[in-house]
Amino acid sequence: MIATSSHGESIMRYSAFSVFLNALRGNKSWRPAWRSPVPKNHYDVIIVGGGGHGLSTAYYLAKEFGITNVAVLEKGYIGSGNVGRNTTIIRSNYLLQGNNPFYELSMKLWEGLEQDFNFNAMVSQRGVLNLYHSDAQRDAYTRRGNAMRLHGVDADLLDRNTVRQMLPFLDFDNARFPIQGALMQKRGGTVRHDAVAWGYARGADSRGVDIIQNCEVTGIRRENGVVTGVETSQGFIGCGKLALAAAGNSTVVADMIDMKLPIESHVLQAFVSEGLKPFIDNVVTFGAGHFYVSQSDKGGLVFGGDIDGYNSYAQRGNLATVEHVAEAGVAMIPALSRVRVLRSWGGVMDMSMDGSPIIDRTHIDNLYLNAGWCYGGFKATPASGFCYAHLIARNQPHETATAFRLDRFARGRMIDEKGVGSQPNLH
Amino acid sequence: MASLITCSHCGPRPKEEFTVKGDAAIARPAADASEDAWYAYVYLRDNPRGRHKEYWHHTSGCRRWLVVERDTVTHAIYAVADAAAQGETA
Amino acid sequence: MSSFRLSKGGRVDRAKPLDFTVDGKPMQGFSGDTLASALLANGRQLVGRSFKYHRPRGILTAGAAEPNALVTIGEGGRTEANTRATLVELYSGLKAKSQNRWPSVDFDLGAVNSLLSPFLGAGFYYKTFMWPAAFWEKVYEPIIRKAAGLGRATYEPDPDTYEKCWAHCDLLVIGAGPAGLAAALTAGRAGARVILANEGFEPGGSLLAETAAIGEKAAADLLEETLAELASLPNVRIFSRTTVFGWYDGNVFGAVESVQKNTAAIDPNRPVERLWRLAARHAILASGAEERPLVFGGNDIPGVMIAGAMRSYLNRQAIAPGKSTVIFTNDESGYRTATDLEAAGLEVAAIVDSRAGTPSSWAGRAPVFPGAVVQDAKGGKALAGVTMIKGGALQTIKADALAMSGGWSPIIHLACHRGARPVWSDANAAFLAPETQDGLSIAGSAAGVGALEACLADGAEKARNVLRSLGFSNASPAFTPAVDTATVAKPLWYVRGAKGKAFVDYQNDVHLKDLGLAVSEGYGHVELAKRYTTNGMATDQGKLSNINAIGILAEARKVSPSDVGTTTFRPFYTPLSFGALTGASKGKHFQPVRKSPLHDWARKNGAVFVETGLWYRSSWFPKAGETTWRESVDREVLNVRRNAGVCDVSTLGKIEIFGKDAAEFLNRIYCNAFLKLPVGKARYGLMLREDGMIYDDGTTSRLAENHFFMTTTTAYAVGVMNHLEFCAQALWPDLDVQFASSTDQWAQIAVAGPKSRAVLQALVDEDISDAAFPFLGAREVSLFGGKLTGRLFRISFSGELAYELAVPAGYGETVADAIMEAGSPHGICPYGVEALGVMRIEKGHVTHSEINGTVIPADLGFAKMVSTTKPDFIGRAMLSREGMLADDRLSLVGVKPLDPATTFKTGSHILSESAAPSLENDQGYVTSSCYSPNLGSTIGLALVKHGPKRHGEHVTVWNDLKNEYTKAVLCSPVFFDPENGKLHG
Amino acid sequence: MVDFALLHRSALTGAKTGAFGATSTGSRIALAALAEGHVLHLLAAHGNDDLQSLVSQIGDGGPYAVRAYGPGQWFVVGDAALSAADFSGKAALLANKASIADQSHGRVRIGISGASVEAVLAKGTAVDLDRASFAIGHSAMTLIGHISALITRTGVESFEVMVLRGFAESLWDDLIQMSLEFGVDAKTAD
Repeated sequence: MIATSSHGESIMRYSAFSVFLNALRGNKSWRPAWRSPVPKNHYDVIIVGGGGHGLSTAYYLAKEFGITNVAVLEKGYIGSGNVGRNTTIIRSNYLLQGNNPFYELSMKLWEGLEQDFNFNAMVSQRGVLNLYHSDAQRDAYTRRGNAMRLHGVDADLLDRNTVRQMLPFLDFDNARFPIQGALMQKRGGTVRHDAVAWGYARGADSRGVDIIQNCEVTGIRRENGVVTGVETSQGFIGCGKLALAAAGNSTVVADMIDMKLPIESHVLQAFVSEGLKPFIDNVVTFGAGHFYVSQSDKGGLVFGGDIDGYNSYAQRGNLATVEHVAEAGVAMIPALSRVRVLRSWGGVMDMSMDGSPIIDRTHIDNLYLNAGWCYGGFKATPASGFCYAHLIARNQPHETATAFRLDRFARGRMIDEKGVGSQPNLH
Repeated sequence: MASLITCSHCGPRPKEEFTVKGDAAIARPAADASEDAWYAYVYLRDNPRGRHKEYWHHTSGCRRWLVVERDTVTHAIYAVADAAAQGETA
Repeated sequence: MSSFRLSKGGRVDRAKPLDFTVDGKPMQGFSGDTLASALLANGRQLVGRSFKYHRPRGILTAGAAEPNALVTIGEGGRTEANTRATLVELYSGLKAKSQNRWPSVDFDLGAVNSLLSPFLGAGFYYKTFMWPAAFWEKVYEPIIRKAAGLGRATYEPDPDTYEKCWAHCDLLVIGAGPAGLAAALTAGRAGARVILANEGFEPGGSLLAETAAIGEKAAADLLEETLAELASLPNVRIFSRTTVFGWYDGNVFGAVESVQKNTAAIDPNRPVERLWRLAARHAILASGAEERPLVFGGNDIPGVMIAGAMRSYLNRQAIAPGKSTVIFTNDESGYRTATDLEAAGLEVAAIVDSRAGTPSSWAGRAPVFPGAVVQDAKGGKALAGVTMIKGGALQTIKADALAMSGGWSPIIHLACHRGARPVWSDANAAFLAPETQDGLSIAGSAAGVGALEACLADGAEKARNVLRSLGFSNASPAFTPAVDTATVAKPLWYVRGAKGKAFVDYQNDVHLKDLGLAVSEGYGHVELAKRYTTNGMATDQGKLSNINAIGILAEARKVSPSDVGTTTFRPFYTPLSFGALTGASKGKHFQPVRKSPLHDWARKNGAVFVETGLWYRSSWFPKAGETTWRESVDREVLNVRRNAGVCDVSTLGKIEIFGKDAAEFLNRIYCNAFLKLPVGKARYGLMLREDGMIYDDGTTSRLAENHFFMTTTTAYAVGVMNHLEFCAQALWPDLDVQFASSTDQWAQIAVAGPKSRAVLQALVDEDISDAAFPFLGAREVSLFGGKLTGRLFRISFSGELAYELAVPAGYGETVADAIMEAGSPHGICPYGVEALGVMRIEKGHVTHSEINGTVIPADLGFAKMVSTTKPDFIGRAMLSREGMLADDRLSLVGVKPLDPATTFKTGSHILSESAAPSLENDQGYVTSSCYSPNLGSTIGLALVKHGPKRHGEHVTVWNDLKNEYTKAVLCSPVFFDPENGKLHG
Repeated sequence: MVDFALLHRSALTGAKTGAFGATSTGSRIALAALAEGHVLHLLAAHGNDDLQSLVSQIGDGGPYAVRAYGPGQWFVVGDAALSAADFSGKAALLANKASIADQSHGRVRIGISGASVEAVLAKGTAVDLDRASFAIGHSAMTLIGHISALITRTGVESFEVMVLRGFAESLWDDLIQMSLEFGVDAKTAD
């Protein structure tokens, strides 16, 4: 159960046996899940942002491409952004060719994740159901479900009776917008979000990556048109390649090199109820309002709705949106009325102009950009890291991420799942 | 933010009465402007952390488009002006 | 009643007994009891089981922070899980059930987990349950989920109602304890509009629970006088049973009022809860302070209680905590509890004070042990005694109750909802919030003030300052200044050497060692420790546990609490029901209903309605004998094409456009030309977004030189109006153009079919022959010999000779009836949106099924409509990008099955005839489809790569979801009357 | 020529009527469908925002005939239906300065009154209806719940609510629901 990592320190492999042995020893021999290293002077790759995407990028750089002289710089604690502040949903039910294979790659990585990084992130494929309430929504889901199946992704179009058998507690009898059926992806589900950050951090650390917390990037140094390193709250750190993965703060970092992005930062609220005995098995989204819900292993109903709609860097939302979400929740499940909501929080979303992400090189040769995840970044965490690592290591996009280009707007090649155009708050 | 926006015409009103559109600091280019200028107008955003101007429409009130200047971190509102008046001074 | 209820004292009304049940067992309490106090009065200490180890748990607090005493209240659709017994106002007929136990709270098999506790430390699940891979979801997770959770929610719908309100005030005072009352009185006397919100059912806060006198006056008397004066002030509103749960931007506070949670006899005319949005010019937070538990072994055994809570139960509800009580304190509060216990004739076995030196003020009987700590409490389902350590020596003290006080933490939750971070104060040994933020001040013990008199003075003083800033220059404090005589306890974060589990977060079973483990595994950051151990994630959101956890983390990390910092305070202050947040917007009232002026006309003609946005539209009009919707729709289509039909199109967006620059404005809004549209003519227009995609379409008519009438699609009516206003106000404010939405002013009726002219001519006074009123004519007409004026448009969605007649909405039904009557000899029938849809597909007319936000005009065959001569219009610039010109764009084409006996559905994808199904081979998709009774076949419109160039190509229409793979041919999207002969007929 | 009796159908014809809610006698709410006379939407031409005195001449002289809507926009309402001649006369008065959109059929007025009327409306609107800031004759376009409406104070304890015709019945139902705790008498026609 003691393995030796690439940097010579021993790390403890987690298993039922290790838990048992440690328990017998009074749980005194557990070691930190990752180190707290002093930053080196120079790294081959510096990743700005210790969230899910930054950490998974570092993990796959080390694991898949053997690039281990890597630092992940995080201004707070790791996972303090959206990977620790979301509704934990994973799915690959995307419509467009630019998105669909990428999210399916992500789903496949989720499916093998725990054994891969030896950390139980509680990947739970509970099934994701998107309810529809009109012929037009049914038709849109038919198109989407078939697009999924064209790529071998599981999808089922359920009729009203089937949905009613599965989820009898939805409002079938008194609804303003009656439920007609649902698009279901059985392989969709939930993951314990914090554990994703920790698992990737531990996996990256054990392969030699330096995870440096409380290290805020304050400037980007350039010489002769290339990036040479970053100024940070812990001093200057040099790098061969600089990879941005700053999510809601992407603009703030890009401003350091005067790069304007097709991104706005918006706040999205999410919520958790008091703990309940098993109430709802699947992830269910409402089609006649903004509401989606699942139940965590701890018993809380985790749910959310639409973004608040205005630019914000504050991790908090407004009451009107909270009410809007609750109204949709009760419209979908009348019995929720007596359930109490424990907590609301807000995450800062890097909303792109077509609702799809950017994983691309930039106008500076050794500067890479990963941004524009809107409110869909969590489910993308494995594939985002995998494809970003591929791009950084090979200098060309991974085959599933070729469409996520920064210049696609200028070229008229948007990937607009919702078809609402260049108004980020509508995506 | 924006539990209440003080409409220049109607006084303080709740967010529910408004539709928010986006960046009001960008000016629509002249018809013959370069494709780059148009691309920048349609797709690029300053997305400031701090002071920001944004279009809000008092949809369920006077139906005027307002330019709300506010802080994207503190959500403090500095100024609200009618978009047409804004256009005249810009 | 039991020996736990004292025979005298307290604020309960012994003349008003209340019957209730717990787990079916009948019990009795008094008016003035909470469920918690009534349980205690009935000798019921054990009230629940903990989350992980199923340890027996008793009532710990007397307030909102209660982590243990969670019960399920009510039955059926009124079942409420996880209700804090400490906040439930007792009522007759209340039914409570204990939770998270099986088979019973007294004998709970889940308690076996306690034995396994060494293996169930913080984060154990992250390290195991991974093998074999499939077992997590199939075996482990279901077991964990079943074991987790607290109460069980009902699936039954809630029978009760809720509502939401707004209220406005100059000053909102949050909390009706000493500081809050003083602030409200000060503001009330100054004439300000005041709202005083109080969480409990009785205002007073600590004045209710304390026996100390204020000056010459007993606390209770002072309270009574103050409340009487407040009640006499018309500018002061007291909201009882109202919890302020969130502070939002714009100085709006969210609050929830419990209206009928204190009765089993619900009045259906009133809500059970009411959500308040309180818009305050300023607020004073007077939420008090939370007394800290002490972390020692067995500190969760039923019988262990917070000292102040014990005092509250004693003084408010005359509850004896037990026969013999040990006080464990590092604060005066323990002594106050001891004083009150002894005054009530109860025994205090010992006062264990972790501080060195006996406070000189203690004059009671109980022995004091300074410099001592309780290391472990002993007992199972009830406390038996404690082990005290003094000077290294162990001593056992028998007791059935223990009061603990670890000092006080100001309740600053709300003050930190808008970004302010709490700051550690060594002087207060607590985290404080900034005393004044924009719109909010903090007063009383929430601001770190200790003594009662000082809290009164502080509330009055702070209110005076606020009022002056609000312009009430005559405001003067209602209470005189007082020196804060309270001392501040040096924190005792935990007791070393405890044998038993020392709980930090009771509900989640996080104990001292879990936090140590988190630190040693690298999760020492306060946020990581929270997430790793779940400390602070319980229903009390860390109200009791966070401060001790921070202290413990600080010691483990060898830093100060200030360096550890707090986790983030977020709404809600206490849990809030979905019902309250929803208000009346539920069931059929989830969204308002919008009805066409022809709704009742359609209903009387037998329409089947469909929800279309907020509207109800008529889908089809079944006739006797028709058994399927298709039968009705086919008949309607054939009849319109053969004779005539009437369709309600009132839901289309309608906008009156005025102004000298109206034409110029429209010319910039539409991609096609409008500047020279003649008066009396209608024109089809395509409106683009600035990114070049089609936004909406519709016809716009010029009724006068400076007056246009625009129609939009039903779905985009609201958006288009906003868009026009944006362009006029923000982009081109110099143009003289105004808009009035007139959607609701007009009943708009489509009359279509070869006989439509004959039908309409019977109503319309003017000549509407083809010569007098050709295709795209638009003008005001006189009806019924001058009785009515309407607007007539010769436009057609069906491809038939057709008109749309708009008449003032109140006359819509009359006119529709008249058309039916005039059309009766011609075989007219009403038709719905389904038949309309069939006919438009037959003609290849697009709707938002095709205009889906990703198509440009050229994609739909409208390339020639896009003006190349206009200098500017919305969307022009972005149309020249490479991707807009690319020849692999999806473009409009018709599709029909090779074998008319086969069919396909909308949403199916198009594959080349022999291509393997894959995304790479995907050629496009069917956007609309229907059965065409005129063609005797399914037909469809599709967006396909190189669509227009592929007419005649055989394809597979692929719908794997339904195992439907239809051989089909691509064709012109115009299936019917391609020469438009009928249209111009 | 079809000769047809021109029947005007009130928007609230099918709305529920009667006494609802609490059986109180003191502070009941009265809900009434008001006459569907005329509602004129006035829109000032560019640069003609200050038309207040002219606008008042468009009204029928009733005390609350003119209701401010937004900058350069007013509603002029009255109980009597206008003839085509009335209408063109008014339009001529405003020629080149403002346009009139006839909304007589597009907007519906509901009267609501009673001692608790402010408490009822506060369940819908965020506008501060306190008499000091919302005096008699004052109007505000706002949301009542999910429905936009123009609220006008017509008395110490009475308001008029003007709403789009299509939403009228929905708002009517909402107002009854909001009034239940006080008791409400809802009347659509005499």
